[in-house]
Amino acid sequence: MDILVTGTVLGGTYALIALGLTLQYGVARIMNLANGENLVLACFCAFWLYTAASINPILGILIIAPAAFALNWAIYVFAMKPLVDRAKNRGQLEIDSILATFGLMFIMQGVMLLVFGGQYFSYNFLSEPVRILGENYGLNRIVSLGAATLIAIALYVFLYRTRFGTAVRAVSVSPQSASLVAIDVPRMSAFAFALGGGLTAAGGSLLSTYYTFNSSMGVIFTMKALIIVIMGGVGDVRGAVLAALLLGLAETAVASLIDPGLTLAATYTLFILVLLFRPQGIFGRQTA
Amino acid sequence: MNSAPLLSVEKVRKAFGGLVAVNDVDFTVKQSELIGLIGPNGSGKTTMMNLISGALKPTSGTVRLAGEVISDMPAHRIAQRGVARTFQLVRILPSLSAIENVIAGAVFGHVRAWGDDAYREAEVLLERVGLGGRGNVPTGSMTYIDQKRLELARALASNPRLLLLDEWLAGLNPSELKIGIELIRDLREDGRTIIMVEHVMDAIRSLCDRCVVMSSGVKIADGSVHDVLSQPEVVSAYLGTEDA
Amino acid sequence: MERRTLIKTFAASLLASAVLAGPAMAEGTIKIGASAPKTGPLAGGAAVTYWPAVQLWVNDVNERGGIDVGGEKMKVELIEYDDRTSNEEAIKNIQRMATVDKVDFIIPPYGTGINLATAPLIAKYGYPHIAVTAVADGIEGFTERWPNSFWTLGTSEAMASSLVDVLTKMREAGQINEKVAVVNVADAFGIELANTGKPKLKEAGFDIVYETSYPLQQQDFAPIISGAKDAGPDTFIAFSYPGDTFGLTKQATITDLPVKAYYVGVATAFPAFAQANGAAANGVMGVGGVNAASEAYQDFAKREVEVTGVAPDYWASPVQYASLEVLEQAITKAGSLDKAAVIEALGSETFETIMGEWKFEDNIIKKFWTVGQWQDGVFHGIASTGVGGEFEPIVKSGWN
Amino acid sequence: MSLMNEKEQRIAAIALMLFGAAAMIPFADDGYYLSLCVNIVMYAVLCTAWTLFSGPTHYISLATAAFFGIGTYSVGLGIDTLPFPLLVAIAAVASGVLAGLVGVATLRLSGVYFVIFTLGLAELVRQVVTWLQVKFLGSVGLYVFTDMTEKHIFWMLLALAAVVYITGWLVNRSRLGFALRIIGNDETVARHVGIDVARAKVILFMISGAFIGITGAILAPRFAYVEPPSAFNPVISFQVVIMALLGGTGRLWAPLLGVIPFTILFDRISASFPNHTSLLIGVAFMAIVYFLPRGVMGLIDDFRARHAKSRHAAAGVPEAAE
Repeated sequence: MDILVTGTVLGGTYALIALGLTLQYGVARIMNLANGENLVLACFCAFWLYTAASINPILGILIIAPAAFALNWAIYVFAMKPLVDRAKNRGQLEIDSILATFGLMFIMQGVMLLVFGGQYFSYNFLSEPVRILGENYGLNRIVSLGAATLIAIALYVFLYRTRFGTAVRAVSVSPQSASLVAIDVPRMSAFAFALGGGLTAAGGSLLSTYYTFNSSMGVIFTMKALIIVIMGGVGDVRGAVLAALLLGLAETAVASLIDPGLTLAATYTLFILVLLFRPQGIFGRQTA
Repeated sequence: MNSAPLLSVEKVRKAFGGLVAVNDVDFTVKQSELIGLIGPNGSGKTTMMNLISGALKPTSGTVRLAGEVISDMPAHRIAQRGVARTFQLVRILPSLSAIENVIAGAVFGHVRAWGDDAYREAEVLLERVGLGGRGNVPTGSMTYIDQKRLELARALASNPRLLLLDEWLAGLNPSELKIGIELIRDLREDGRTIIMVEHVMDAIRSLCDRCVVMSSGVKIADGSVHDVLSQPEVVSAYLGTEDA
Repeated sequence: MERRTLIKTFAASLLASAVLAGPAMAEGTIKIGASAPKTGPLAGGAAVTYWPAVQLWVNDVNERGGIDVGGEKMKVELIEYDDRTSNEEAIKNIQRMATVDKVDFIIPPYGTGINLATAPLIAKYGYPHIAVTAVADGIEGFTERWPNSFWTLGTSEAMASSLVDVLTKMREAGQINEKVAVVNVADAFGIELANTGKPKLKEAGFDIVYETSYPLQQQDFAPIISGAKDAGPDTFIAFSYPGDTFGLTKQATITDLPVKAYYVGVATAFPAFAQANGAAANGVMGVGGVNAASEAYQDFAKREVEVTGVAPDYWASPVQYASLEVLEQAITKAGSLDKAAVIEALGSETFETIMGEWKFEDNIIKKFWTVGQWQDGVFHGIASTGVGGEFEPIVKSGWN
Repeated sequence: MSLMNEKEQRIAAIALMLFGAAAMIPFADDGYYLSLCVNIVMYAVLCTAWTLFSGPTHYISLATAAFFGIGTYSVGLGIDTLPFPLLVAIAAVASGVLAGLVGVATLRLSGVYFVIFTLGLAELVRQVVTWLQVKFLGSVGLYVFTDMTEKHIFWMLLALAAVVYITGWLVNRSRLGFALRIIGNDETVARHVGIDVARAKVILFMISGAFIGITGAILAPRFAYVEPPSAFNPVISFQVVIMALLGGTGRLWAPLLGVIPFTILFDRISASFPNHTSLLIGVAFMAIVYFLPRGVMGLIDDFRARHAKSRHAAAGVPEAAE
């Protein structure tokens, strides 16, 4: 029972990290290696808002997410669009975007180093315990889990219940066909990339309430996010959430029942198994 | 002629999810026979070709080549057993020269050659399909029929026991078509065993010994070209809901 | 920071580095090279412990007019490189400092692995190698292999056994019982401490009721803390690295881990630890420590914040600074920039540092801090190998 | 077909001269420039070995760190008991076998799935190695103390580079190499002309993995101290991909065109701007991606094509005859 709750809470964290990337990669077709830096940047902003302006990090999302949306829109239009336009095929774009976002990752890291330095940062927000089923959990984690759930539901409703969202999904399935039914694919891609960035930033501000972070930490998050996105099926919000939960549960179970030394090994084993047996993702459909 | 069939297709079925593309089809092809596999669009002809060449695995049923079960083999093994094919949409290897495209067929297939032997053989084949002396031309600048010729030369390079031509004549203009038909007739006269999927009825009439007709995944007729084309099921399949 | 100012700062610092990189050198300066991570996994630690101490020292020395070399005051010119937490890069940097920049002295890198990887080169070029942020067993073997190397921060063996001594005293005073939980990070530091600590605990009559190791970059500590909690110990020991030190403590706070002694590893002595944990930090023990009440340390801490804007930690920062003071005094005592003479002086002389009096015995500082504890917002040293000025340990009472 | 045609003989002679010249470097400088050259040769070997597999198959492997680390560990674990050359051989076999297993397991994956899989694999291997070490050796650090210095390592790497190039050349003129060119063009056709696509890829991946493992083994003495974070450093995987792609993957020697300028460029950046390394490397990187879309090799090819075109035009030769 304990494992279930702990695993879910951890899974919630992972979902926060991965939701943004699944949109960026699934719809805009950019495997954004700088995603983790985006997250850490949001952590710093939340930290700064909280300590300098005493703005509650949950409310801070209302500032940080739109700012990240704008920033990522700009990144897409100025940095990614030229690559999309010149790529002859999907493979070419994949390689180009890996290279370009790798560069972007360094740039963002460099800027954060200049502005914030390399030290660890952390602050106290809602770090009191709450009791669930006889065990204590950090209130900040539970609140983040709640916020993550809300964000995921909102995203789901948007993607699956609105016209605009359906158009976004259409681009994710097939950009060529989408453009045939009068969907403005470039704009939609830019929108998805920006939205992904905004989501990641929202995740970052929530994460900052209970994580200790520094300028060089983005890569760790990017790797986790990539794993979750691939496991869940590229561009699939439900899949990403499910994969995140699965990973959280698996890690907790292995750590509690087998050996904490094998948690990361468990992550990668699970990931590799999913890749081998359901390469299209948990919810993905086999293409003929 | 009464020897065992070279190819026998036995109760072969292929389902994509709920859609049954090939539904328990049986037929055989004898040594040195040229048969036509015809039917309206979407009737499962190309799927059938893919099942024989190993590009797809049948859901059930077996395919035998000279008695040996090949339907559980991967495509490259089937190719090594002596099945060669062309593709519905021509597939040239763009970064290889024309002659290398032909050599590609000779190196790994049924009859293997390498080095100078393969090169000489490939030159002969290019000559044969009418591309003599153009071995070093970049394939990108070739015309459509030349690409088709090249693909045929590649298929022939392994000296296959069974040759699968998937709409090889499609998209050719009338004069090219005449050349194409002549080329296939030549092959037949060499004693090659060939299955051709074709929409060009003139070609079927003038080339094929026998015809297998498919409609909606089911074999509806099998026999000499003349007999088959006058059967009412065939006529309605063609003239009914779908038009060829 | 406003965008414009950011760009300005950036441009200015580019210009500055370009100028620094230029060949024009003032007469009578001592060139000192430093290579350590500014990026990569170890950058977070180096940004607290290494770089600020180095900058402060250079600033202090130059403010004093320079280092006294045989009567002449020579200013220090610092040449910095980022090793990106990579061995290849670090080796290349050392080579560049030695053969291209031809620096007079080298401030050795940050981290055990990179210190060892660069030790052969530093020895080859005859520089004194005063290692600070390298804690490993077998230091005696290193000083034999590299007689130019000096080790200042102590050994993992001493850190672990000293901790056991502190706990034994607490048990004898009736403050804790004999049940302990021991966990460690699966990295060189954590494993070495656990390997020495566990047998010592048993020897001292403790009963290890829960033990495990976990990998670097572990992100969730709930299973470990609840596992420990279920075993019901009075004492929780984690030989941990920065990320896990924070993670474990946050989890312990939330779970309200009912222990009377709580110990975590690297980064407990970071100011960020108190920031992150607030009142919960009180009573937390950790590796390291310093004579935080001493005027020398407080003065150092104040100046470091003033000069670099970064608060020092309560363990390796002052040692890093002290190692540079030692270098400075050794140069003065040798009366020249001759490396061999400086090494000679380092090995034989006694030095005055912010850490007190330092004398190398067989190239090793044998008096060092081993355990510290957060008491009322300050991380006081509570155990050492004879430095003096230790505070009495307090019992951890709750997490609020 | 003769052993080598005239052009190949010419190339071989030039290559021999270059290798000879390179082997003299340690006599010219034993300090920083030698270390820089060690890094260059190291990345040249890694990138070329990587390109052996990834060039023709277009699979982007991020498993370099896994093979490299296994090589390093083979030496770290055995240096006290076995002779160094034997350890290098063990490294080659161990990483080759790992590559084989990965290859067999990942045949169904393509594109980005393979990329992420290999990344995950490197991390998995690192975690498992760490865990095993902790569990059974009781430490994670291994000391590799030898008498080898930078120049010995440089010579060994240089020799390895020669072996890699010769292997690459032999592969290219073999059936395997031809099969790979076909696979790179069109896998479906490859299968239908009788190529065991899976086997060809696995063999090549094993060759590539073994070379990377050997590189790790040779470099182990350089670092004296071996631990998982440095041996299985994922940065190596990324750097190899990037340098190789920047050079170009179409030809055996193309990665070298990425390795040399970029090792030097990155070195210049970190030497002159130690506080802005990340930022400037990032900027340099993006600039390269935008302005050199097909790598240095692409640039050279474009130049050649233009040159050839003008020559043909002048001589009135139709372009098709090129």
